[in-house]
Amino acid sequence: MATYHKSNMLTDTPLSFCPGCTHGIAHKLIAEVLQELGQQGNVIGVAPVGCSVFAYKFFNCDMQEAAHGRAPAVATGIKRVHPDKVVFSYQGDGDLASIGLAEIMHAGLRGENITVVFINNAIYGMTGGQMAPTSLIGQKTTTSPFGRTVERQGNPIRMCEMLASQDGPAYLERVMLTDYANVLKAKRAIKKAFEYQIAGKGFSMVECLSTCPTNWHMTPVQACQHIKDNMTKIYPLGVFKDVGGAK
Amino acid sequence: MATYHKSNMLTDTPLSFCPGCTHGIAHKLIAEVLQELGQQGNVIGVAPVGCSVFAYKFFNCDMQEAAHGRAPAVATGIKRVHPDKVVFSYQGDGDLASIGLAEIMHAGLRGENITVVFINNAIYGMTGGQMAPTSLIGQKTTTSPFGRTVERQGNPIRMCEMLASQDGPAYLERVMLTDYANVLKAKRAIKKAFEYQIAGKGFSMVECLSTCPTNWHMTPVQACQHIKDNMTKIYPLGVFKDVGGAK
Amino acid sequence: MEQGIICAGFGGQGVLSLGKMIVYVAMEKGLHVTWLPSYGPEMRGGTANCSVVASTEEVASPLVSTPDCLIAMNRPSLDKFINDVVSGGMVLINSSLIDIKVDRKDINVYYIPANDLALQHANERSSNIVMYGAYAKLNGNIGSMDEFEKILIKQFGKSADKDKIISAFHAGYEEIKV
Amino acid sequence: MEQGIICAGFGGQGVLSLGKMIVYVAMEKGLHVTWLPSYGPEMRGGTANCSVVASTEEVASPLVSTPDCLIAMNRPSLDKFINDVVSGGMVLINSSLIDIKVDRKDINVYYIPANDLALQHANERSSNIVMYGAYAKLNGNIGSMDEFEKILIKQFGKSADKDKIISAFHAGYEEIKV
Amino acid sequence: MQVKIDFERCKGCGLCVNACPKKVLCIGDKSNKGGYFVARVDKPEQCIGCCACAYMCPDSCVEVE
Amino acid sequence: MQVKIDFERCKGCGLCVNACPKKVLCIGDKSNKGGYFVARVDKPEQCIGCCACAYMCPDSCVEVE
Amino acid sequence: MAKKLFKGNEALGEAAVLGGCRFFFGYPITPQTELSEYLSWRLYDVGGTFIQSESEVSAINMVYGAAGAGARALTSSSSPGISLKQEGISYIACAELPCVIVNMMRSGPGLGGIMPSQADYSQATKGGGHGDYRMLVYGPSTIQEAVDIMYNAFDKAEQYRIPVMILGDGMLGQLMEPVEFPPLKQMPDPSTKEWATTGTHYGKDRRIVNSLYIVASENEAVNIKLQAKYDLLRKNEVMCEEYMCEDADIIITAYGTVARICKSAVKALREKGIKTGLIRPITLFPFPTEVFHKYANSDKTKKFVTIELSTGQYNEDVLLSVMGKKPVEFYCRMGGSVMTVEEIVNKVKEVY
Amino acid sequence: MAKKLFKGNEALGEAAVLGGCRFFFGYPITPQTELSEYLSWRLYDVGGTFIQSESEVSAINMVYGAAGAGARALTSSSSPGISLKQEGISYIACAELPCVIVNMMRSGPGLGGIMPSQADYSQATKGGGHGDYRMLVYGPSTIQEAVDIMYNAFDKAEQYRIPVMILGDGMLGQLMEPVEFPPLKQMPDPSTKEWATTGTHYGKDRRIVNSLYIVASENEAVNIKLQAKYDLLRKNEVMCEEYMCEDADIIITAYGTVARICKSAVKALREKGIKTGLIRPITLFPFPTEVFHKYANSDKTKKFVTIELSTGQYNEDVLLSVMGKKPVEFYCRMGGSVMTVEEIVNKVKEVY
Ligand SMILES: Cc1ncc(C[n+]2csc(CCOP(=O)(O)OP(=O)(O)O)c2C)c(N)n1
Ligand SMILES: Cc1ncc(C[n+]2csc(CCOP(=O)(O)OP(=O)(O)O)c2C)c(N)n1
Ligand code: SF4
Ligand code: SF4
Ligand code: SF4
Ligand code: SF4
Ligand code: SF4
Ligand code: SF4
Ligand SMILES: [Mg+2]
Ligand SMILES: [Mg+2]
Repeated sequence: MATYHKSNMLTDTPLSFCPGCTHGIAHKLIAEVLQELGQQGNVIGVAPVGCSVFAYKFFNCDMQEAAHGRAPAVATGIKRVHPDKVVFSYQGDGDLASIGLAEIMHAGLRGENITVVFINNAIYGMTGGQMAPTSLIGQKTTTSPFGRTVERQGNPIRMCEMLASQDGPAYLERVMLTDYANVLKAKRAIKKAFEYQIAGKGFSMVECLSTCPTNWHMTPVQACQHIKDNMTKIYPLGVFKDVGGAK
Repeated sequence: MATYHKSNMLTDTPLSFCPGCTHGIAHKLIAEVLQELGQQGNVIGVAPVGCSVFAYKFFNCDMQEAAHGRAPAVATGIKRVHPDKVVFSYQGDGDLASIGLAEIMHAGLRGENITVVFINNAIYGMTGGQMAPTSLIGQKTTTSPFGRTVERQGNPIRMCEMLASQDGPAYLERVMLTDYANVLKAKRAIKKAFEYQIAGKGFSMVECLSTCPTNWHMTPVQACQHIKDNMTKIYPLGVFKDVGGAK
Repeated sequence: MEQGIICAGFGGQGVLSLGKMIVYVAMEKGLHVTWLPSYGPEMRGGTANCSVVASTEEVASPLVSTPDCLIAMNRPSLDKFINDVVSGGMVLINSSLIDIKVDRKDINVYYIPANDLALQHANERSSNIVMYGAYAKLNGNIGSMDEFEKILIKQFGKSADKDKIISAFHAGYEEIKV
Repeated sequence: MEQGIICAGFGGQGVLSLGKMIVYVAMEKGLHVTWLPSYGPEMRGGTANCSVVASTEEVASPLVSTPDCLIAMNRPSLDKFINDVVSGGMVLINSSLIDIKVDRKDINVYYIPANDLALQHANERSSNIVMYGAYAKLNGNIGSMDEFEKILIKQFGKSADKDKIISAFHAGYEEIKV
Repeated sequence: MQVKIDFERCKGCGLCVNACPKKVLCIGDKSNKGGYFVARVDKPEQCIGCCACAYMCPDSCVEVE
Repeated sequence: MQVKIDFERCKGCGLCVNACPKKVLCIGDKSNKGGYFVARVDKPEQCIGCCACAYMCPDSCVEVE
Repeated sequence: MAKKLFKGNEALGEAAVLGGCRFFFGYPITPQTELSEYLSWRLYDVGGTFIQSESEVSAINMVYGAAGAGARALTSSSSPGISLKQEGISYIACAELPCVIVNMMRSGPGLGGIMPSQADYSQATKGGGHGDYRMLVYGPSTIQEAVDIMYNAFDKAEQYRIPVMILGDGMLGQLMEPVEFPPLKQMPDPSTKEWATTGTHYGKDRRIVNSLYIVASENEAVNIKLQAKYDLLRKNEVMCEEYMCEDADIIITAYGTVARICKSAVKALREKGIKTGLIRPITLFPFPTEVFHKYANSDKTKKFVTIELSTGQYNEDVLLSVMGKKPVEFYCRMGGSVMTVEEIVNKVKEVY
Repeated sequence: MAKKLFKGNEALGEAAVLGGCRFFFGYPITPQTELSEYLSWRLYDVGGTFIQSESEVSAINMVYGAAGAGARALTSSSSPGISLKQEGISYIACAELPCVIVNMMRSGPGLGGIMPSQADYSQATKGGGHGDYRMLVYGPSTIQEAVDIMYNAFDKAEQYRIPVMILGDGMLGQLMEPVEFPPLKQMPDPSTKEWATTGTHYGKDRRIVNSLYIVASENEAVNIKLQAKYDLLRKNEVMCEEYMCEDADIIITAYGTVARICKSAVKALREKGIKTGLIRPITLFPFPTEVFHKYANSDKTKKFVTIELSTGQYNEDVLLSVMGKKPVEFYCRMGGSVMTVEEIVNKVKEVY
């Protein structure tokens, strides 16, 4: 029998996410991992523009708010100044895979020694449900009102695969925040990512398939099921890169 | 026995490239292919910012000069207005793989029905020899004066591989402009790329390993040899994606 | 005549459409109207509100900073706006969720148990319709009961719950004794 | 005293370093100096030039639009700048590559077969050194022959061709008969 | 074993309810200041202390002890 | 077979010279207005008309007929 | 035609379509997103193209491409997104391409907030991008006016081959008002534009869309040409509302939604016996300098009062127009806070 | 110390290092590339960091990160690249981060040319990015002055927590002049900055670098704070050279390299008996308004003549300072063309 307490790497400020949004789960996993790794007072985080724009209110460490898509550049600037601190960015799919694609890819190519937690919810949550580069084919959003088609809106982007096509990243894994077992897996992945950073192995990213009950127009429980049933078909879970013992 | 005449898809304006720069070969291959495909009066080209910034002076068709890195976006705008015209962009490695990375990747993901000729010369030629994202490890440039290292300047970027990791592109090939046989291969690749566009198959790109004798500080002949000996190790030639008969 | 209205409540209580329906009534009447919602992430889970202006003249400012009429669907909304209501103005309070009384003496306050009446006549989501009815009763200068009802039917004519919704409207209307 | 100089020629003829060496001489002399190159893609394969100003006072404008002295290493450069030279100014012409004569009567023109002398005394690339020698002879107010030679030695002291280069310098110096 | 839910923090999303293998939790009929119907410990005695509920709660309002 | 080189367009890069399997071409000692020493057809009789030179010339100054 | 209740953003989208726009390239941002959401289906109705681009930078360059190809192309964003477009706008201005750009300003600087602001005034009118260029900039104050301006914006853009900017704020974008729409125009055939890259040209008459002029004299010639165009705009395109100015002792000046609040203030002040008027520029570039001259030189006018949602950006143009002839008082709110009618009334009473 | 002959771009790089800069993030562009090339090895000498970023957008955001983390970070570019940085600059200004940005202006608009220009003046001084923010903007005219300014720029930036821009042009960047360098300063330890994210904080005293203020009143408070800072700059940081103005009938005004040409013109005009002076602002924001007031109010001064490499961007500030008290004549060149001494002399004679 286990016990569970809110992590001390989260502040007491109530999260600003909608009910049942798994952004919240991602937040607490990061907090728990940092706590377990004993990194209190050793972390700088970077918040993106997106529903997690207020991340700086929630993580109990030094934080910088980045311009939309530029979190990897901001994190790079920070990490170069404080190479011995743990630096992470937290980014949505619009932020990371659309406007900020060049920044994340080049941070990966540089092997920048940071950890990125990438929340793929296949939608622009913050701005009210527009299509994301990761939106599924067929998905109706406010800017793909007839459902996304390859012809009209192009193909969903696969970030783990894209980063894995290059040298630079040390660790890439895709997980989902849908149920207890998978949340535990996600936590292990996030922990490994941070451990790699602490060991100086370079760029690590964990892509979390995450829900947006509000803009998917589903209940939180349905939304989790939707990830399992549909999202994982396009975004298979697994480790895409792991340099293992190598630096 | 063959005959050879300057293509009528090139203007008479002398090219602005340095002596022996294979940008010139890429230019004429495109011109020859368009001529052979009978596309005179049916083409709109997009010139980048880079040594080929004056491409609009050389190609004998309608041309638009794009902002640095944005040629794929400009070409997208054009193609959507004139879907029945052949639209191509011509871009250097700084232009396409550094500042314009998001634009090329998203054009590829959209399966934008355009052809991109990508000149990878592992250097910023135009601005006088700075490091490019494609510069080789060990390569000395004016901004990697001690030679590029993975630690300091990160890893060379592989664009064909990156695009091939995603759905969208129809045809991706890497060639080199170093000798007669390879130039003929390059021509075939460029031809195929344009043929795919004309057939409506979507995004095609030919990456040309190209010389920069001036900033590599080599003779043109040495520069060609350098590609064969060194560049192809990091940038292997070949077809990275070919949807073939499929649309 | 110019009336500035603020409708405010939780996101999900339908305050934006409540405001919009009032606008439609005023528009039909030939009045000049504007409708301005609060917008952006503020809406997420939190409170929502809109400013409505109905006027016999062209509406200059659509921003209602000192409302003639406040419709408060929950406690935070009441707290936020109550002091801005003009002297002599009216306040409609959803007393199902707001258990305090307003102590300003210079305004007319009406307590409507909107959630209770909604549940009774239609469903939880119709509390805004109850308030709409109450507002209709108090604002004959914006439109008659029929005119308010007409707009309601336009909005919900095709809904399976049409009749229930109209009944909720009337419940609100009747709740006000003038 | 203020002298504005333009050195111009093909990229590769060393006109920029020629200008720079003159600047060093003037600097040693305690004069105020500026050196401004043409820059950018214009240089690619095309022509290059630089503006040099040497002055007893602080240099106001470093841009030489009307040179007191023009050193033209090839034909396009001569054509480009010859009309801007001030009346009474001097022009040094590389007659190895420029086969025409200047027909302005208000300026002093000197023809130096710089490429030929360079080949004779050192190598093709030293034509700028020959011109440097010629300039030295004509501009005692900027520095003495020794002072010019000192700068040359500073630049090429470690070169294997040091002696040849100095010899090219003297050839240019001697070529001017004043 | 005790499961506690932070009444004011809870948003009534139901993820904890769904996660609990023992159906210990349910959504109650009381709403908090945010207007949310808060999750409630319905059958505390069934709890096996697996923490599934706590892990799944996006708002960190479940404590298990 | 005739190989012609455009004197003013040529930049003397030597790629044609290098490409020719028959050593037909060489860099001459005459420079053009651009200051380049221009390639020259040295042994026209050896030419087999393979067009390697023409294909390799970046400045399209070689014509083969 | 009957008036319809329309949200500002959506009304602008509809007016663009009616005005012949068939291409939209944009990236979501509050408080203008409804414009693109609207066009995401509306453009399909009329056979147009809607692309949600990967970024604002990409969007403006798609506009560059489409406009250069002869189409009527629109993009829309809000402050931070517009900042990202500055390079592209400078390119479009220099290449003399017609297009329309909407900026629904939000409060800044930085990420700021999403409430109304006018703090991108200098950026819009004086060139936030590099180089000496201008846009034709409109600052509508009602949705009907925004619709009318948008409806004609492409005509103006093509007439002058210039980017047109419509400068609004969240209030204008989010507001609903009854509005009357004009009839549908078709997009002119690109091939009727003698400068557009339609892909049909070969050889001598091929067309080049460009902003590179490496020779200074050529680049200067282009700039001289642009300046001549801007002078033409100053001559022909000024739009300005003068409201109760003739007999006014005090003239308030403001633009956009703020001017609406000022109008209420003018009424309130006149009720209190203070003769107040309002100068409301509708074009922000070209600026209605002449109108200010007229009143600055009139004996009647005692004072001007500038009201804006920025710290004097608009007031600079007022000062440059009044040129010291009369005192100019100033009142502003910042960061998304909007002044009330009472504040303006008080300010005027204070300086009266 | 002996003077060394240095290229402007490289001298700026050296001065940055001497002034304590240890981080550079930038992207190549003519005519400033030598600055980054120089720093690519020079920063390693002093244990610093040089990153050639993937773009200008990325560069300015790396600066944001590094500056927020307490370091002295520099970026450098030229006009089109600076346009791309506008969003980032606005963020930096709002988050009150100290940093230095160099803009070696080239001619525009669009891709334009690479020759000298001053057409980014409004962008630099009035906010090319969104929102009401300012930078401390210097316009040095000699390499020595540029070096001295750069050497102290980080101190100023940190004192006011503000981005500092050094505005030059290709002429300044490419020019070589003898220059004297001050001694090496070390970068202050980030941990001495009570606002920097050094990663050592946890819980209550953790630090947040931010520009998001979703509540209008909070966003307004930030703006009020920023404006107070700008007023302080206006009070304390104005720098201006007055050259032979006391007895001048005509006062030329110009900044940067153009002012050097004007100085030659002043000398030439005085030789011709025309009493001319020069006002040369060294800070462009804050603008030396008082200096202009002084001469505008003096009976001696008859006229001002503004000379610039843009179409009146700088002149707007001159006009706003002279405020109609004396005539202001104007002469400019554009697109990379630079006026000669003779042109200025002729202009002054013409209006004399
Ligand atoms: C430059 C810029 N462009 C656009 C926006 C508006 N914007 C805010 S968040 C967002 C997208 C958010 O989507 P995502 O990154 O997927 O995060 P989510 O909200 O889904 O978690 C956008 C487009 C902005 N703030 N800045
Ligand atoms: C926004 C912007 N940034 C930078 C530049 C400067 N610039 C011009 S070309 C170039 C790089 C050219 O390199 P590449 O794309 O590899 O082309 P190449 O010259 O090697 O053919 C750069 C950085 C610019 N013109 N615009
Ligand atoms: S909008 Fe979607 S992603 Fe954003 S907080 Fe709500 S549910 Fe989560
Ligand atoms: S600089 Fe290099 S890439 Fe550019 S033209 Fe010269 S050789 Fe070719
Ligand atoms: S700890 Fe496990 S058994 Fe107990 S309530 Fe939570 S999920 Fe149910
Ligand atoms: S998961 Fe958390 S927020 Fe959701 S209902 Fe359960 S306790 Fe409440
Ligand atoms: S055609 Fe062939 S053989 Fe003849 S010159 Fe050219 S390369 Fe040599
Ligand atoms: S390849 Fe062409 S340019 Fe080069 S030397 Fe031969 S002919 Fe001349
Ligand atoms: Mg998302
Ligand atoms: Mg390159």
